[in-house]
Amino acid sequence: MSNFNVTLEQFSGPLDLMLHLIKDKKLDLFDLQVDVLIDQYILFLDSVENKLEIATEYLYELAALIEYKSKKCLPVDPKPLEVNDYEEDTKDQLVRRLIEYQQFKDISQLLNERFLLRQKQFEKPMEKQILDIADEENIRFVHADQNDLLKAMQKCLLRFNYTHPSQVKITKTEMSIEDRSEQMILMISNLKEPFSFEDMIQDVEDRSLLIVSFLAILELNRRDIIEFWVENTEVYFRRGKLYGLDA
Amino acid sequence: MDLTLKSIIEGIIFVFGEEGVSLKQLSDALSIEEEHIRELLNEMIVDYRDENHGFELICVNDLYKFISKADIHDYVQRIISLTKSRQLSQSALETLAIIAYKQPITRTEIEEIRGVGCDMMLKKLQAQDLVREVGRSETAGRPILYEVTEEFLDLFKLMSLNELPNLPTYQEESSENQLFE
Amino acid sequence: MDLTLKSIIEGIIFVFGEEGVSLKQLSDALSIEEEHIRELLNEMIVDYRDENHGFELICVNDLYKFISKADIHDYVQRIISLTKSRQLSQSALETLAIIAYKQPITRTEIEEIRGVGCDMMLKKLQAQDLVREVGRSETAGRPILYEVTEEFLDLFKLMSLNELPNLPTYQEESSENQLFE
Repeated sequence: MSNFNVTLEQFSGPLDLMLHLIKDKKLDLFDLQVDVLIDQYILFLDSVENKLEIATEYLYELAALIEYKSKKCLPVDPKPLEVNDYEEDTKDQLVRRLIEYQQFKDISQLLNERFLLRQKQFEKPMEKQILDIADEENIRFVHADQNDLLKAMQKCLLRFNYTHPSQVKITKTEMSIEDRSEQMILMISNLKEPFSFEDMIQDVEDRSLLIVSFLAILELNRRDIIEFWVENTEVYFRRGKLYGLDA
Repeated sequence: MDLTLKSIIEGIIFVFGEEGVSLKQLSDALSIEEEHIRELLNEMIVDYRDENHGFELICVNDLYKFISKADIHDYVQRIISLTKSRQLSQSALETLAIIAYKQPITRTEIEEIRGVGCDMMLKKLQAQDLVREVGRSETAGRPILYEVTEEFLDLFKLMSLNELPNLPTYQEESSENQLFE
Repeated sequence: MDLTLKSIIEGIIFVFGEEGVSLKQLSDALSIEEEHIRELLNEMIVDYRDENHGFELICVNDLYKFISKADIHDYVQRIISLTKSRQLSQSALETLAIIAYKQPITRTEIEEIRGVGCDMMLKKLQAQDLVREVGRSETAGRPILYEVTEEFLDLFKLMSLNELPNLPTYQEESSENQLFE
């Protein structure tokens, strides 16, 4: 029997799952064999390991499908009109829903392409001269909305996440402890022993690089590439016993 | 030197940056009627699309602004390290699509189409300013109606909802191929 | 469509706005030697001077940036004076929002979040009485701490900062992850 390599999280809802099953079993959506779909759907939900994870929506659709199936299994009613109507109704309704859902699923993909493209396009901030002009004109701010404030903050945070760490310091802040360690190994080859902490951080211009440097020094010490000792509250460094040997 | 009309417009739009500038503002500043400015702007939208410009002109929610072309992204990335760009989840996209095509729409109507509850999703989309409440339906219980915002238009680079691509239609004949490709 | 080299440079300079971008950054981003880029930039400086552009290319402190032409100023002034109710600019809003949500806060901290300098902006907001100095941080250099004023609360019709709408939690856990995964 079919082996499900997919998990519930991959679907955005029961209809999404059903569409997957229909596609997987090559069923014809316009002439849907509802029985096959129901069996597959049940089989899939059965295969979900932790039953508690199944969201109510999936169970709700399951219940509807089972109800449909059970009606079909009932012996044919001498006056079958109502039952047949009901069956047709349910099936047509399901197909209609699946088709409509597929429409939005397809269009979401199209929208996503637009979204991803737009994400790559940047705006530039307003020129500061506008503020100067507003000052000259002595224009006071009259309209302001709390939601504008919230939106502004959200925009900031999103951009912060997007561009962090911020532009100017990029090259420095981006440096990893490993890279910095390598850099320092090269650098201390030119230093006369003993050397000081200041000697090792002479190229540091900002705080984040300072922190990375400090961590790199600890790392180099751990790897016995440098050693340090303290004399009269002053810290002195020299090349360690594995300096130049450590790959 | 006298700037051409288009270059004056270019300069003004440039100055306002991400804030954008409206047709009316341009018309007032230049003392030229809106219809004429609109024609020029439409020409400019086409002009900036060619390979001789690193940015393009867009109009979102009646505000005109320049945005850099998508091709520029990778170069900028080499100068400042941009982290991974935002991604919209499938559920968020579906919910937004349904609202955009059917607005104003109630929560229940969205849930009927998607087959799943979307209470939380609506709250998140509202918090992101992509969706907003727009009144109440006249039906029983007077449920809240939702619509997409200007921010939504900008996110998908749409001038207006009229620019949304048509919903696909599937034909019965070649059903299989049409639906699943 | 392949952008020309000049239009890629145009796009990059556009994105960096008032911050500007250096010859070295452009050369690194394009993997083209500085000498060649410099020639192009010199040509571009001349190109943008003509009447078909509303802004020009300048190089200040080795940073290349676009600035609007002098003629544009009057038009921008007209737009601003005609705008009866001046909205706070996006930059002003962002700076105010950061201070309101994070106060007391230093200038450097604000700049870290916004990603751009805000020295001038802080001065303007202080002049507008929307922000004030409130002491000094205990950290190295003892930088000035800023907070919002009563005028700010008034402008946003807030009784107190407690009334600020809650920020959705981004970086952490659920909400953002689900929407923007």
